[in-house]
Amino acid sequence: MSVDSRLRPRTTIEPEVRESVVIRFAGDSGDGMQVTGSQFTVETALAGNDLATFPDFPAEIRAPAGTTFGVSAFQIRFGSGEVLTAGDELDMLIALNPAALKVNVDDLRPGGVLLVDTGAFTQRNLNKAGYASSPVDDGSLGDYRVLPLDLTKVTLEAVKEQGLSQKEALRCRNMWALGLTLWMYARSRKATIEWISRRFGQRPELVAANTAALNAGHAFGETAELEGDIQTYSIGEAPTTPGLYRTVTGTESLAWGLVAGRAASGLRQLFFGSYPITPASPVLHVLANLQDYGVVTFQAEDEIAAICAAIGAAYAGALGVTSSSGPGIALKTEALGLAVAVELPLVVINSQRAGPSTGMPTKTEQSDLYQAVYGRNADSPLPVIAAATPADCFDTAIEAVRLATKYMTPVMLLTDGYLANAAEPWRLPDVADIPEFPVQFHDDPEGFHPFLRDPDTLARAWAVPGTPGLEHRVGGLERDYETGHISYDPANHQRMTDARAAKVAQIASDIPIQQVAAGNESGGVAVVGWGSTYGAIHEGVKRLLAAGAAVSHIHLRHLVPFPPNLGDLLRGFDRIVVPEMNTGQLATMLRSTFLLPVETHSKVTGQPFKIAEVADAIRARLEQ
Amino acid sequence: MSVDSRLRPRTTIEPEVRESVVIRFAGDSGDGMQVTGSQFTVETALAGNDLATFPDFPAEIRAPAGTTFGVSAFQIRFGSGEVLTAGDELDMLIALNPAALKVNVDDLRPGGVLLVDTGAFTQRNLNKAGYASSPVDDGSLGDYRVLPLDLTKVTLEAVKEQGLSQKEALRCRNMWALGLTLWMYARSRKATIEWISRRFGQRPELVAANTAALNAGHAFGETAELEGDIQTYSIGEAPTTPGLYRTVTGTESLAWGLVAGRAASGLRQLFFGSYPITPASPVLHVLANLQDYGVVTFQAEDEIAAICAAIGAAYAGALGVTSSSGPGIALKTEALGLAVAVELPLVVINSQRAGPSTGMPTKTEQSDLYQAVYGRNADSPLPVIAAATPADCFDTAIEAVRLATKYMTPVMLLTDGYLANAAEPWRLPDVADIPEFPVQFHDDPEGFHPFLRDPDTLARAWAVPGTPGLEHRVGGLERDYETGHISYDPANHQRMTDARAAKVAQIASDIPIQQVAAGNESGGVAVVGWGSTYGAIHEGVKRLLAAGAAVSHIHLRHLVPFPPNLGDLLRGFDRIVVPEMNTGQLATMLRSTFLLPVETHSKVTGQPFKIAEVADAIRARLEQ
Amino acid sequence: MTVATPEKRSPKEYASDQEVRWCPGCGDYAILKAVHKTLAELGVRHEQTVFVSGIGCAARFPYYMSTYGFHTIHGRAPAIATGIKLANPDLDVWIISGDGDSLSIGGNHTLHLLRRNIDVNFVLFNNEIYGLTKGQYSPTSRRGTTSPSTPRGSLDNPVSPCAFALGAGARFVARSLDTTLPHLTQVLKRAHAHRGASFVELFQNCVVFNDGVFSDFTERSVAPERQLQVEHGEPLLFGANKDRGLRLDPQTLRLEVVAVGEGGVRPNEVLVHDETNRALASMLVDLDQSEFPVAVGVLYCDPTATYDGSLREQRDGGEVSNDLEALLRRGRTWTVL
Amino acid sequence: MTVATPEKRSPKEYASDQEVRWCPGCGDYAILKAVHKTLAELGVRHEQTVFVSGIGCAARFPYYMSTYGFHTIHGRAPAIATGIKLANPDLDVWIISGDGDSLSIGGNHTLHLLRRNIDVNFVLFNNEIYGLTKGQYSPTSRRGTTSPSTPRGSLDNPVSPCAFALGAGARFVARSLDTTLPHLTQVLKRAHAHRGASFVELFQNCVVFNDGVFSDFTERSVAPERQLQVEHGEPLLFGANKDRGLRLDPQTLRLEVVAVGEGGVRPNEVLVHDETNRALASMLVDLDQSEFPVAVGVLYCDPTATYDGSLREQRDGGEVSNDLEALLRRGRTWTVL
Ligand SMILES: Cc1ncc(C[n+]2csc(CCOP(=O)(O)OP(=O)(O)O)c2C)c(N)n1
Ligand SMILES: Cc1ncc(C[n+]2csc(CCOP(=O)(O)OP(=O)(O)O)c2C)c(N)n1
Ligand code: SF4
Ligand code: SF4
Ligand SMILES: [Mg+2]
Ligand SMILES: [Mg+2]
Repeated sequence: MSVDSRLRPRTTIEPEVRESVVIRFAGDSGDGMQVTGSQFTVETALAGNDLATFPDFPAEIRAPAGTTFGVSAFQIRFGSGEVLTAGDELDMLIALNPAALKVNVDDLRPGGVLLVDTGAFTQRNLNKAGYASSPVDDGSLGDYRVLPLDLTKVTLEAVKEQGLSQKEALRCRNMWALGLTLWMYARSRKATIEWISRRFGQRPELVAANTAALNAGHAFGETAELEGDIQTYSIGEAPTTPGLYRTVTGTESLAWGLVAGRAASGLRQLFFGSYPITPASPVLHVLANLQDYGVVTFQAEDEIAAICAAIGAAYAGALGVTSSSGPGIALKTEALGLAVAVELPLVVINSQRAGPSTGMPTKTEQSDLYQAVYGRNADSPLPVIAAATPADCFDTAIEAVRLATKYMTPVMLLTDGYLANAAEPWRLPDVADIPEFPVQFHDDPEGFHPFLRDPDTLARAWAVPGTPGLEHRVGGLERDYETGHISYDPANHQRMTDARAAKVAQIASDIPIQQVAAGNESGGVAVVGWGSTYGAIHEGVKRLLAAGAAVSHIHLRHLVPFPPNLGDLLRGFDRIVVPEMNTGQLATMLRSTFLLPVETHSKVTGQPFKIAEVADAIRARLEQ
Repeated sequence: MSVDSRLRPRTTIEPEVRESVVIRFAGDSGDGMQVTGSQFTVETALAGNDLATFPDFPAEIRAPAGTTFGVSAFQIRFGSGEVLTAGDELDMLIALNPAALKVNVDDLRPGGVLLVDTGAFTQRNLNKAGYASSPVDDGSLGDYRVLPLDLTKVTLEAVKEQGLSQKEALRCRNMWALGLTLWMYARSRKATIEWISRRFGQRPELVAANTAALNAGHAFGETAELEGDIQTYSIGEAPTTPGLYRTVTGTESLAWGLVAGRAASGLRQLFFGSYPITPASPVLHVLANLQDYGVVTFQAEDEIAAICAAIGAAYAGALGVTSSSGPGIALKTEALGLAVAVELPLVVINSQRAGPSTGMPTKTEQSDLYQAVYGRNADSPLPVIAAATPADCFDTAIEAVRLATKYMTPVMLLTDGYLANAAEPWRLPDVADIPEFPVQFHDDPEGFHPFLRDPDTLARAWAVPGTPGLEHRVGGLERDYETGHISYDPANHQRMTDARAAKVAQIASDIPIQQVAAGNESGGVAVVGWGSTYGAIHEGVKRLLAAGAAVSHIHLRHLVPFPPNLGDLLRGFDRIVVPEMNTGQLATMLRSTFLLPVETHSKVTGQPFKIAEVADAIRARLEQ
Repeated sequence: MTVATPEKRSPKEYASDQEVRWCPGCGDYAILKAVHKTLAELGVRHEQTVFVSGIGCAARFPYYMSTYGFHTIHGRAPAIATGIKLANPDLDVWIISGDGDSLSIGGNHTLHLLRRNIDVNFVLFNNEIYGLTKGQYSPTSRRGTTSPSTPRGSLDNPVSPCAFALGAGARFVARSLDTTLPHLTQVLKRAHAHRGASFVELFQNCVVFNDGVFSDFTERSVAPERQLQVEHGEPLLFGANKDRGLRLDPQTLRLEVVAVGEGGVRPNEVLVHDETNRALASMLVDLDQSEFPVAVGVLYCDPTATYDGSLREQRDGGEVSNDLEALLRRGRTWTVL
Repeated sequence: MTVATPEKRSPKEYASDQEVRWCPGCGDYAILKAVHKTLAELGVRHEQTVFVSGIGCAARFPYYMSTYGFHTIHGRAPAIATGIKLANPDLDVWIISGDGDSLSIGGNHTLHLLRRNIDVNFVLFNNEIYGLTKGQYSPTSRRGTTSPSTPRGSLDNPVSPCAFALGAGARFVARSLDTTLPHLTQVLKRAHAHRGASFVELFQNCVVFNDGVFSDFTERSVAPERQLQVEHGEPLLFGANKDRGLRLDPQTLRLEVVAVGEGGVRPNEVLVHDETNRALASMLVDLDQSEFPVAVGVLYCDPTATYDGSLREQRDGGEVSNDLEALLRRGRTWTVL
C-alpha cells in the first residue's frame, strides 16, 4: 500500500451532490498541468456539464523547476446550471509540488479538498518554495481536507512495466492525479485514453505508461481500503440546447470569426498584419495556419508597419485586419487616423492587458476603452465594439467586418487577456445562418470620384487598383467632398468633418436595440457591463435576482455608437453601476452621453471580477 | 501725376475717428507682405494702440508668382480699446496683384477701402488669378471704396535715382504702399526708416530706394490734389499699463517660458527633443538659438525618438521637453505611457492643427484635447493645460515645468497653429516676479528606493545617475509600491493605479481657483472656453455685456485636473455653452465630470472663431 | 508586374489633371518628366500601376500621375506599399520618397522592405534637406549643415542612402540625377525590370532650401570629371576623354584613381564593373568625394527570391476555401441530443 | 566616460540582488557573467554606469546589474540612451538589446544612434528568435524558419546585424559568442574603450525556442574550423592548426578560402586583417557560411567625431545663463509711461 498512513478512507461514501465545482490543477511548468486540465475539461463536457476554464501560465518563459514563479495552473468550473466564469474560489486544489501549493492554496475555500504529492515535498523543493517546514506536517493546512499522497511513488509503481527513464516515468504523475480526480467526480476516462494514444502514438511505451497511470489513479479511488475518506461528488447534467459542441477559447473564435466575416463579405483575401505581443500573438498564430481560407498573415517589423500594411491591403481590395495589445495599439494611432481620413475598411483588434506602459503583460484589464474611443489626434470617429465571452468573439468579429466593409471605416474590436485564454463550450452555429454582406467594388467610371458617397450609408466608393478607368489618388490631406481632390476650403473641412461624424453616428440605426441580459426592463439597479466581465456580472446579478432583488444586467457590445435605445433604457432605472476592470472608462462615456449619475465599481488588479465581488457591489447599493 | 485718372481726392478731409481698424496687406510670396505688416505693427504699437496680428502664409513652399495659392498676407487689428483678435472683417485691404485680390476681397467689409496696384493687373496676372476681365474696371468691386493706383509706376518713379534693376526697384512697392497706409492712419515712419537702414545696411542704394518709396507713398497721401477722396482715420491711444513692451508670437513666448521654467526649477539643462512638423517646428528653431541658456535641442529621427530622448534626459536629471503637432503626438503616446509609469518629469507640447491625419497642416484647430486627456493605453492620467493667447504661452510654459518637476509627471501643454503665428503686444514681466520652484534631487541612500513618495505631493524621489549609493533600476513593468521592484501582485497594481490617479487629481489643490474672465460670477449664460479661442470669446462676451446681456466668460488653463471650484461655479449659471474648434471635446469632459447639460458651439473649418460668430451663438441662446 | 501594351503611349498620358505645385526650378519637375517618359516608353497600364508616397515635397508626386496613387503618412509608404503588393501581386508598385521620409522617420520600414525584397520600385529623392517643413537638415545632410534647427551647424554624420540600402540587404541599388533625363530614364527602366525591391537614389536639387548642394559634381562643366558612370562589364573609367579610372590596391584593399594610357597604367589594370559584386558596390557607394568621382548608374544588381513571389508559391494557386463547417469542426467536438 | 578606480573589484559587486529569471541554460546567463567580469576588470564606477534596454528576454538585463538601469519600451533603448548621454556625457552608457528589439521595431533608432556615433556601447543578443513572446521568427531568422507565426516557413531574407551596422555608418563593429568567456570579455573591453557607438553582436543560444541554431560553428568540436578569429594586423587564418586562410581574387574581387603552407599558397598571399578597412569589414560580415567560416572579433574599428563630443565643443564649457531680462529684451521693445 503506497499511501501515506494518515490517510484511511472508508469503503463506501455517498457521493455529495453539488450544483457546481471549481478545481485547479497546479504544478511546475514541466508537469503538464495544461493538458491535464484540458483532458478533464473534455471528459466534463462529455459528462454534460456546463463549464468554464482559465489557464494561468507563469510570467517567465521557463522558470527554474520548483520555483514559485515557475508554477503553471489550470482552473475549471463545471456544474449542472449555467456556468459563465471559472469560479471565485476553489473546491479542490491539486498541487504537484510545494511551490504550486504556496502560490495557489490561498484560493482554496476553507474545507476544500487539497491533493498534494508528498513525494515532491522534499527539503530542496520546500526551500525553493520558501517553506521553512512542510505545511503538510506542521498543521498549517488545518482548514482544508488534505489528501497527502506520494504520487511520485505510486506513479513509478504504476508505470514500472514500461521501463521508462525516471524522468519520463515521473512525467506520468499528472495522469495518475487526473485518473483519481476523474473518479472523484464520476467522469469517464474514455476520451483521455483515446487522446493518450493519439498524442504518444509514435511511442507505444508512453501510451502504455500514461494509460496505466491514469487507470491506477482511478482504481486507487475505487479500491482504496483505508481509514479517513475521499469524498466523491455528483454534478447533474446541465440543460443544454441540442447540437454539435466544442470548447473554444476567445483566441480561436476570434480568428474563426474573422475568416467567417471574410467569407460573408465575399472578399477573397483576409490580410492580417501584426507584430507579436502578449496576449494578442495567439490570434496571429491561429490565422497563420489558415492560408487555405484566404488568409495572408504578415508579421511586420513593428505595429506601425502592421497597420500600414493592412491599410495598404485594404486599399488594394483585401479585408485589412491588424491586431495588438494596448502599447501596440498606441503606436497604431497615427495610421489609424489615416484610415479614418481615407475611409478604408479596417478591423483593429486590441487584446487588452494591464498597464500603463508594459505594465503586467500576462494580466487582464479593460483599460484601453478611452484609447479606442478618444485616442487619436483630431476629430476621428470610428465604431468600437467589444466581445463578452470566448464564444462571443466569433460573432463580434463578424460584426466588425460587417461594419468596416459596409461603412468603409476602421472598426476597433476590444477583447482582453482573459477572453484570449479562457475557454467555454460552444454550440457550433449553423454556417448557413451566418448573415452575408457581400462587398461591391465600384467599377463604373461614369461620374466617379473616390469620395462619392452612398446616400444611405455615407460610405465612399471602394474602387480598387486594377480597375480600368477609375485611376485616382487618395491621401491624408483633407479632401473635397465633391471631387475628392485636396482641399483647404474652410466650409469643405466642416462638411467633411460632419460627414465623418454622421457616418459613424448613424450606424446606431443599423445595430440591434439594447436588450436586458437579466432582470427587468426598468426599475432598481441596472448593472451595465462591457467585454469580458459578462460572466461575473451575469452570475452575480442572477444570484441577487434569485434572492428577489430588483436588479438587471445590461451588457454592451456596441460602445461607439451606443444602441439607439440605450439612453431611454438606462433612464428607466433608479441606479446605474458599471463594474469595470479600469478606473471607470465606460462610466465616463455614459455620463457624458446621457447625463446620468452612473457609478463605477472599479477593479484594477489584473484579475477578472469574482461573481461575489459583483454581487457584493450591487448588494451594497441595494442596501443604501 | 502718376495716378489713375478716375481717382480725384479732395484737398482736405476730416480724419474719421475709429475705435478699431482691421487692415490686411496681401501680395505674392515675393512681395514682402510679412515685413510690411511687421513694420506697420511696430509703428502702430509705438502709436500707443492695442493690437493683434495674424499672418497667412501660402500652403505651398514657394508657389509660382501670381498664382492664388502663392498669395501671402498679413492682417493687423488695432484700436483704442482692448484688442484680442486680428479682427473678423477687413476695413482695408492692400492687394498688390490680382491673385491677392481674388483670395482676400471677400473678407473686406462692404464700404471697406481697397488699395490695388493697377500696374500689376496685367492680362497675364489676371489669367493666373482666374479673372476673365479686370475687376477694377468691370464694376464687380462696386461695394468697396477702391483706390486704384499704379504702384508699379509710382514706385519705379520714386526710386529711379538709385538706378536699381527693374526687379529690385519693384521690390520697393511694398514700402510705397506702407508709406501711404501709415499716412492714412497717421502713424510715424521713424521706426521703419531705422529698420530699412539696419536691414539693407550693406547696400546703401537699397536703403535709399526703400526709404524713398516709403516717403513717396506718404507724400502722395499728403499732397494728392485730386478729385475723389482718400479717407484718413484717427484711432485714439489705448489705455495701457505703463511698462516695457514688445510684440510676441506664441512661438516665442512659449520657447522663452520653457527657458524661464528651466531657470525657475534650478535645473541646468533644458533638453528639447523634437522632430519638425507644421506648425510646431518654429519652437525648435527658436530654442536652437538658446544654447547659452542651458538649452540642448535634439532633432530626432522621428517623434518617438524625440520623446524617448527627452525621457532619457529626464532620467539623467535634465528638464525633458518634447514638442509636435497632432500626428506626431499620436506617435508619442506609447512612450508617454512609459513616462507615466516611471513617473519622470516631462513637458509635452502639442501645437494643434486641423485633422484627422495630415488634414490641413497650416490651419488651426483644437481637436487634440481628447488625445491629450484620454489618448493612451491603460489608466494613464497626466495633467493637461492650455495657453489662451500668444503672451499667455509664457506663463503656461512655466506652469507646465512647475507641475512636471514638482509632481514627477509628464504634462501635456496644448497650443495651436493660431497661437503659434499670432502676435500681440506684451508687457515684459519683472523677472524677479517669476515664481521659483527649485528641484531637489534625492541623494540620501538611507531607506532609498526609486518609488519612495513625498507624502504631500505623492511625487517619487528623483535620483539621477551619477549619485553614489542610489543605483537603482526603473522600467515599464508594474513596480512594487514599497520597494520599486517589479511586481505582479494584484493588490499592489490596484494601489499603484490609485496612487497615479490620486497624484494627478490632488494637483487641483495646487492650482488657482477658477476666475470669471468677464461678467458675473453666476446667472445667465456661462461661455466656457480653453486655448486660443480666448480673444474671440472675450470680445464677444464683452460686446453682449455692453448691451446689458447676462453672460460671463470663463476660460480654462487647467483641463486636467479642473480647478477645484469649477463645478460649483458652473452650477451657478442657467446655461453653459462651450465654443470649440472641434466637435465638442471640452463639452464632453465637462458633461461627464459635472453632469451638467453643457452645450457645444462647434466650428471645424481650420479658421479661428470670429468675434461676431461667438456673439451670435450666445445671442441665439439668450433669445431662446 | 506590368503587362506592356502594344500601342505607343505619350508621356502626357501619365500626367494627372492636377496643377503641379513645387517651387519653380525644383528638381522634382525634371524627375516627374522623366517618370512620365519612362512609363510611356514602357507602355505600362494605368490601372495596374500604383504610386505610393509618404509626406514631403517629393511625396506629392502621386497627385501628378494619372495612375492609382496613395499619398499616405510620413515615413510609412514602404509598409503601405508592402500591403498593396501582397494583397495584389499583379500591381506595379512605385514608392516615391524624400530623404527624411525614407531615412529619418521611415528608416525602419525602408530597411525591412529592402531585406524582404518586396517587388516594388523605391525611388528616393535626396535633396539633403527637409523641404516641406521649410529647410531643417536631414539625415543625409553633411556634417556642419546650418539650418533653422541647427543654426550653429549640424553634428551628425550623414547616412549614405546607398550604403544603407546595401547594408539592409537590397539586391538592386542605383543612382542618378534629377536633370540628366536620358541616364535617369535608363536607370528607372532597369529598376522597373528588376524583380524584387529596386532602390534608386536620385540627387535632387532643392532650389529654395539647399540650392546647389550637388553642383560640385552635377554642373555640366564638371560632370564628366566628377561623375563615374558605371556600366556592368565595362571598365570603371571617367573624365571627358575617359582617361582616368579606378584600380584596387591589392595590399591595402583600397581603391585609387589612376591615369590610364599615355604615361598611366595599362587599361586592363582598371577595375571592370561587376554589378553582382556586393563588395565592389559598397566601395563604389562610399567613394570619398575629396579624391574620387561620384558613382552613378546601376551600382548593384543581384536578384534573389522575392517575398511576394515566395508567398505566391506558398499559397500555391491561392485557392480560397469557404468551408467554415470544416474549420469549426477542427479538433474535438461532441453532440448533445 | 568611466573613471577607473584604483582598488580591485569583484564581478559579484556588479550583480544586483534580484533573482535572475531566464530559462535554465539560456545563453544570457553566460553573457551576464561576462559583463560582470568585464566591468570588474575595468573597475568601472557603479554610479557612473547606466544599462539601458528595451523589451525582451535580453532586455531584462539591467535588473541583474547593480549599476543604474532603465528597462524601457520595445525598440526605443537607443533613443532613450541618446537622451541620457546627451544630458550627462560623463555617464558610461550600455544598451542591451535583442535581435527583435534592435532590428525589428527598433531598427530606425539603431540606425540613427550608430550614424550619429553617440558614445555608448550597444550589445545585441542575437538568438534569431523572439524569445519573450514565445518563439516567433525574427528579422535575423534564416529563410524558411518555422515558428508559431510561420508554420510553413518564413519568407523573408534575414538582415545581417553587422552588415546593417556598417551600412548605418557604425565605426566599431564586433562579434562574439555567449559561451566563450575570454573572447567575449576581450571584445567587450574593446567596445568600452572605443569612443563612439560600439556595436557588438553576440550569438546567443535560446535553448527553448531556437536551441542550437548556431551550433554548426559554436560547438567546441567544430569551432576552430568554423570560426575565423580576426586580429588587427594578423593574417586571416583559421583551422585547428591555422592551415587555412582567406585570399582576395584580384580579378573577381571576391574572397576565397585557401590552404596555407604545405601544398597551399604562401603565407603572404593570405589577407592581413585591417580593422580600419570598411570594404574588408563588409566582406567579413558577409561570408557565406556554406564555404567560409564565421568571422568573430573586432571586424571594424575606425573612430571619428562623436555627436556628444561635438555637442560639448559647440556648447563650449556649457556655461548656463539665467539672464531672462536680456532674453526677453531681444529685438524691438518700447516703453509706455
Ligand atoms: C508624423 C509626422 N511627422 C512630421 C511631419 C512633418 N514633415 C512632413 S514632410 C517632412 C520631411 C520632409 O523631408 P523629405 O522627406 O526629405 O522630403 P522633401 O520635402 O525634402 O522632398 C516632415 C518632417 C509629418 N507630416 N508627419
Ligand atoms: C510595443 C510593443 N510591441 C511588442 C511587444 C512584445 N514584445 C516584447 S519582446 C518582443 C521581441 C523579443 O525578441 P528579441 O528582441 O529578439 O528579444 P529576446 O526575447 O529574443 O531576447 C516583442 C515582440 C512589446 N512589449 N511592446
Ligand atoms: S522646397 Fe525644395 S524640394 Fe520642396 S518644392 Fe520647393 S524646391 Fe522643391
Ligand atoms: S526564451 Fe530563450 S532567450 Fe528567453 S530566457 Fe528562455 S532561453 Fe533565454
Ligand atoms: Mg528632402
Ligand atoms: Mg531574440
